[in-house]
Amino acid sequence: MAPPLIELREITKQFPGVLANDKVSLSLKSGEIVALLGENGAGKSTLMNVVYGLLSADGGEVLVEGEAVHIRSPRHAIDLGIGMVHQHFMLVAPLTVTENIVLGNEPTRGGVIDFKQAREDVREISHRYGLAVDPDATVRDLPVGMQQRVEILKALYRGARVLILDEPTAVLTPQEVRELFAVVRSLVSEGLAVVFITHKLEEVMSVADRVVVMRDGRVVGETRPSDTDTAGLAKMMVGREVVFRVEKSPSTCGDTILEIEDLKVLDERRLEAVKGVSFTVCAGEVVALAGVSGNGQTELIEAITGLRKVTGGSMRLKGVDITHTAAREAIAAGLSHVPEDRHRRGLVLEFDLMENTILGDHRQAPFAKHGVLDFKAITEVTRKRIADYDVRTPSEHIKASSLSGGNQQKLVLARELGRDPDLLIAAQPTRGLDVGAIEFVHNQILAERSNGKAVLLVSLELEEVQSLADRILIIFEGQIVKEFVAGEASDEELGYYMTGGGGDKLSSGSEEVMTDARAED
Amino acid sequence: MLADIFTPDLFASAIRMATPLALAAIGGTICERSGIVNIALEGMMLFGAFMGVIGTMYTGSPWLGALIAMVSGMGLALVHAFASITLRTDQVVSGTAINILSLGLTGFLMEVIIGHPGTTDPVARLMPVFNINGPTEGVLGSVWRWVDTIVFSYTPIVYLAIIIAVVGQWALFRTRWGLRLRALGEHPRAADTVGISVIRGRYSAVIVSGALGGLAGANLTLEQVGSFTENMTNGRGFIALAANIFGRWTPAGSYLASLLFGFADALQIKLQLFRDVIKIPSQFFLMLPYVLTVIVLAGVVGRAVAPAAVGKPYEKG
Amino acid sequence: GGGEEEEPADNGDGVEAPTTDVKAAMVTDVGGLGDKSFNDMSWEGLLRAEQELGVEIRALESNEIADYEPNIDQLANAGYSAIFTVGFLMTDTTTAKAPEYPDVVFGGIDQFFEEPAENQAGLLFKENEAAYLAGVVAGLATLDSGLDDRINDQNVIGFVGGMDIPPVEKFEVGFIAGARSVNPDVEVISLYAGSFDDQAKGKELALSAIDQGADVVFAAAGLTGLGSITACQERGALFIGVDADQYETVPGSGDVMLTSAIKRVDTAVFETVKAVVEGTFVGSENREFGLAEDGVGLAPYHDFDSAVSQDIKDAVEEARQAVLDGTVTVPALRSEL
Amino acid sequence: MPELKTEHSTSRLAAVLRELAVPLVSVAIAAIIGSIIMLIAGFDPLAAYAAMFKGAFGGGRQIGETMLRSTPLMFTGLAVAYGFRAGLFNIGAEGQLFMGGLSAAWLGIVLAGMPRPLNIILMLVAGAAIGAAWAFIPALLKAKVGAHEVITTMMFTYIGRYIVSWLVTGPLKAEGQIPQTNRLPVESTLPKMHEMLPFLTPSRVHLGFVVAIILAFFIWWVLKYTSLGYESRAVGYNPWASETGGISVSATTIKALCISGALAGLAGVTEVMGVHMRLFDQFSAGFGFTGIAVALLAKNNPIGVIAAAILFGGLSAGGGTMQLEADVPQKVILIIQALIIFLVAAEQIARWVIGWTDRRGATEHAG
Ligand SMILES: Nc1ncnc2c1ncn2[C@@H]1O[C@H](COP(=O)(O)OP(=O)(O)OP(=O)(O)O)[C@@H](O)[C@H]1O
Ligand SMILES: Nc1ncnc2c1ncn2[C@@H]1O[C@H](COP(=O)(O)OP(=O)(O)OP(=O)(O)O)[C@@H](O)[C@H]1O
Ligand SMILES: [Mg+2]
Ligand SMILES: [Mg+2]
Repeated sequence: MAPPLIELREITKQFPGVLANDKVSLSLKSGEIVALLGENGAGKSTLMNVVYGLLSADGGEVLVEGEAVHIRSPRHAIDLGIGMVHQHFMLVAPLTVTENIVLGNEPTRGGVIDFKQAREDVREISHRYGLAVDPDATVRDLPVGMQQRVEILKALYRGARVLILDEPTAVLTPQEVRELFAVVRSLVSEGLAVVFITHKLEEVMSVADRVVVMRDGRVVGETRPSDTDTAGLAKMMVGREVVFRVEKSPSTCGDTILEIEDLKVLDERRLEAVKGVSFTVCAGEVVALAGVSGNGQTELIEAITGLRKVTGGSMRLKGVDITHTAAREAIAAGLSHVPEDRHRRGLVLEFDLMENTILGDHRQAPFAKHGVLDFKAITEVTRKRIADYDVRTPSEHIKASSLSGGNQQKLVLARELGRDPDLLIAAQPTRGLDVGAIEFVHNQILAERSNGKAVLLVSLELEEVQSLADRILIIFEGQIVKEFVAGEASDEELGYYMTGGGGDKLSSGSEEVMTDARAED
Repeated sequence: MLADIFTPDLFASAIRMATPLALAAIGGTICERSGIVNIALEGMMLFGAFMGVIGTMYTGSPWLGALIAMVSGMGLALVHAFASITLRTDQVVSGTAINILSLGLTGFLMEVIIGHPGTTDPVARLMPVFNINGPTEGVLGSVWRWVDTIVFSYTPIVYLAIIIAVVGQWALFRTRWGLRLRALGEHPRAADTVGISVIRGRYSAVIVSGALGGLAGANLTLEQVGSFTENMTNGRGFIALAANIFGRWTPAGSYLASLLFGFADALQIKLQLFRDVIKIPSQFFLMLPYVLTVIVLAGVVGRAVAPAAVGKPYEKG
Repeated sequence: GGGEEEEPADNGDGVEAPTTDVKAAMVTDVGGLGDKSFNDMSWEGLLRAEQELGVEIRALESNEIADYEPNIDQLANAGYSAIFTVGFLMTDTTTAKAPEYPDVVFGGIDQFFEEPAENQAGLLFKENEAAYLAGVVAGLATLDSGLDDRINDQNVIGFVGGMDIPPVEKFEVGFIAGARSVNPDVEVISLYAGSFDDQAKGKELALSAIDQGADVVFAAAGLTGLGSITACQERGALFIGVDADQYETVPGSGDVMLTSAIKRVDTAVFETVKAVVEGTFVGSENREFGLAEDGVGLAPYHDFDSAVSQDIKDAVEEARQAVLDGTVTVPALRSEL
Repeated sequence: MPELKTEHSTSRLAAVLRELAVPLVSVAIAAIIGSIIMLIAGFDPLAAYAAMFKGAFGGGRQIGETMLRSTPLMFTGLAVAYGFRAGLFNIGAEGQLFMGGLSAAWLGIVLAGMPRPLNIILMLVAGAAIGAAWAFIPALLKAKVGAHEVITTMMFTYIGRYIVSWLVTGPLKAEGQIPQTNRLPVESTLPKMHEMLPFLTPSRVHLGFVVAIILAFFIWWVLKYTSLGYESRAVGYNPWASETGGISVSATTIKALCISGALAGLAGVTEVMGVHMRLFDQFSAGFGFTGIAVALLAKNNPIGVIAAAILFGGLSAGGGTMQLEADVPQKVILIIQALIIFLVAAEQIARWVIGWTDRRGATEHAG
């Protein structure tokens, strides 16, 4: 029998204060998809970064096709046929798709890039693997799903035989996830091996050939989807039973908290991204905004939270007009916001956990009195929140940047929910969280609801939407094209409307886009 | 009055004064595109200016002098690279230290090598490249005067600067070197993950910027004036830094921004001719280039976005 | 420090110099030695005192203004009995220090003291008188195409100033007055660089003046003026130097150096040291050195000596006489022109 | 930009000692390299350093001199450091300093005859205000149209210097030939410190030194313990997250650059009120620019600024003695300054020399 494509033997990696990988062994054969599963901070990314030459292990060895190699650098990994798609994409935003894909392996003539050849190459592989992209688009302008394709194409362009995908589905819509899986299957059928890190158990069930579960830096089990179910996987990961369907009492709609009327908002390119949206959220209700990303959700939320100028319509929070107020007033008026991009918008990574905990409340009691910070109170509250939200950290003095991705998200949630808002706007609140943490967050959101708070949830996860929302608004091309009451619609129906299945709305919508474009000139 | 101001020499003067700024600014562009801030351009220019003179003094050839100026600039750049890339020192700190070092070193070496402070004796200079005898009479004569002054009157490094701007612009957006450079400054980790050596790329960019800074100094001493005076760069390196930002981190933009500044300075000199007419103190003429820059920046240019990773030391696992 | 030259003279070239226990020193202003201007000229005066009087000499450079006072203290405490402070920026400091060291004589170059102490004298120069003579030369030279083939048929001359401050203004105004006295229609272009150490700027300014038709350029701009010399050499114009006889101090400038408007700081320093050595020093005054005191003047024409017509030489002599006689008072301010 | 290390509760004394050991060793290495350069050039480094030390700390007068020279550097160092903490590079502190000096020179005359304490307070406040005002336009341009502060503050430096140059040769010129303003009446000047601390007699150090020290602690406190400082730092690190947290990025930018300008303005005020008693064109020895080095040497820590400024002040004060007694050109001081900045910033070298295996400074980053 041929040796496995890649074999890891007793890989150990120590970070200051954290043993991230503890004698981890793993092997990977041609033609198989291995799912790597584990709680936040279990050490998955660390392990894969070792394989890709980004980190060097403190112990253990890596064998590629039976031969022990010391992977010194990503270049070396690439040469060995290893490709990796990082969760935080390794794309150079101002460059084009083609430039990003060929970067490092450019077709050149005497140092001058042969752009024609490069574009040709990109088209060719994008066609071969069914990953359609526009080679001349600037990466910055692409939606995340498209960016991920570029990432995969990058690896394939370099001739990867082993493809590592670190949480590839966290930012994708169900539609995009299905497309991704189709691509992954076709890749393994060509003899590639794929490592797939995810927190979504159904995905594991549907796509993986084998599942490896990590906890606290160690491999705690290995199984096959056919031999288990999601509950079993969850138990292996977390070490206890996880309740998937959260218990939800019937909605008791109180006062209207948020009223949006005919709201119009422009995007970065000054095109209308939100085109006259109206809806309300009342106390004790969770309203979900579902849609494929890039349909105006980001702009809508930024408008409500005071981060983006409104060009038309009005917004009221608890009856008070907030159409033209800044983020600060919105926060003061009782709004909390879990932003979708935690690194950019959610956290100041260089601040420690205490400083991150007070962001937004740094002028208010108990954190500040007359503009002077009270570190006693800050420490106290931070410690309490770290404990309440199970943020895994050695101390509240460390920088937010040294938390694992999932723990960073928990920190943001701890802050925003801890504020005790009247309205919570949560965008992708469980992105990157493990099942245990998701369960916890969902319960927190529902607790807010039963406390009579209003919640506006923006999510790509239909399951999350279905289990939390009292009402579901489908947003498509900047307009709300359909409204459902909880339990009324199947995932398929939601997906249908999310992708523009609303018939005439679709065509009228696109006409409007053109009118807008003309109006811009 | 207008005919007195807009003489061919106004434009030639603008181009001459733009040259050292442009060379240093392009050096800054290349350096910052790789993700390293270079506020040491002033020091590199000053050191290049000095070593160019010393080199010419010892070799007798201003061409060799210019080469030595570039190598000296590269030497300081190597220090900057070592500090900011290898030691991951704050880049502004390292740049500031180099500026001070260069000021001290040139002053100290003046006393050690030349034997006195202040200014060196004149050395051989690089002379204008062309010397064409065109028509002098009539319409043709005056047309030729314009063409000769604006196109053919310069010394080699002035032309070289234009070539560097054009070629640099092309190379930044068309060659492998340029693509990788841009990637380094925007997202070094992305470059690293596709096997581009961040360290090597940044070292070479910093060293190239040192060579250009040295060349800018050589233009001052070996073309414009022929001798070295302590602190003779007079803040040009900082103006160049501004020109690089103004030119939005592109070689051609840096050149044009420098040209704008050079033009404002040349114009200011021309306007001084009319001190009897425009009765304002000389300081207000001297202020003009700076005021103009602020106005243009505020009114026309707007937001300048630096390469995303600029100034951040790159740490590898 | 000024290097080896500071060694006492008896270590020198065998010429037996007289000895005295007077030690004389100077504190430079922030321009420092090597400025080809008053700092260097003061040092020249001390060197002469070393050679001719056997005085031990010393120069302390000031990197910044804060150095003035400690530098003076250092020298006074080290036993220097004549201290020259160079440049008007040291006026306040010198005034403050003179009473503190009553045994030390203070000479303030370019400094005017309101109430000088007994051991304190201001040494000032009538720069405008030197510039006046230079103006006479330039005003006539620009009309005299026989002088040199670089003289054009336009009646234009140029002035390049460093910073626009009174001592420089005196040079400018004297120059203009001199030129107009012999050539009422002459156009004088005066341009300022805004600094004393930007040669490249000095060059561009001179080029601009030359472009405008100037064929004689006078620069009172410190090191900035060195660039103006280059401009003249490149573009074919004549140059008039400043402070020192720049024919001597700027090597290779002979081909354009018509003459220089000199300010005999060296003489002032030397004479003061001599007075101290001889015990004849009188303080409590501001001494002004003009043409009459031989404290300012015009340098020789050197390479142009034969080219400069007798008419010009006569005119200069006439002007000098007129100033000495008091028939002409040279203006010092733009407003007096 | 480098920033404050967060203290760990464990063994603070050891941490403080460690923090001190590294810069001290760095200074020592710089001195050694400086000696090598001097030896090569034929000077006696031991004599040079001995003289330098004597000139900087050899007695009350020398200590006073060092304090005097460190005073403007503390102000400009604080100015630059505050800007850096908010993500702004105020390269134009020199211009703000000039405007501060200008206001003092003018106001000091206007206020002649008023009680001294009142004058001092008014002049300090006014100087800070005009320094802030001079930074306000660049700040506004940064906040509103995104004009880069490196360009604008630098341009405003040149503009400010020419304005001062014009005023002292024209409208504000005192009688006589010298381009300077009238001398300030004594009630508009800062008292000398030897009036309170006789051991500093007869040095020139003035009350501005105390003001600077107090301000350094105040700025440290503002940055660490106030909402204002918190907002400045947050914006400096991550404007997007700050915005999300309800912080107005443009308002914070404007505030921070104006605070920076105010601090730089105070450098000008105290130089005029404490040292020169009047204004002239060249009253600043590039303090605004040296302030950048001071701030960076201090890693933008206001308390560190005190130490860095005193170090620079000492080097500057010792330079003259070194020149006189060891015959070494003052330029050597600049070289040693540069070496110190390098070595203090590049801590690894000192750590390596100390032989610490401690790798806390070199945390690995992944992902
Ligand atoms: N560069 C680093 N420095 C210090 N600690 C680190 C570093 N990188 C990771 N860690 C720690 O190592 C542990 C494993 O992190 P890793 O990123 O591998 O987790 P993960 O399994 O990918 O978690 P997640 O699901 O949240 O992405 C965590 O405790 C994390 O805090
Ligand atoms: N500046 C930093 N300093 C220390 N550690 C860092 C820093 N940046 C990232 N890390 C570490 O690198 C690891 C990878 O980070 P990143 O968030 O990119 O991916 P991840 O672990 O896959 O997160 P996610 O849960 O979103 O998948 C994290 O565990 C984090 O601890
Ligand atoms: Mg991870
Ligand atoms: Mg003529």
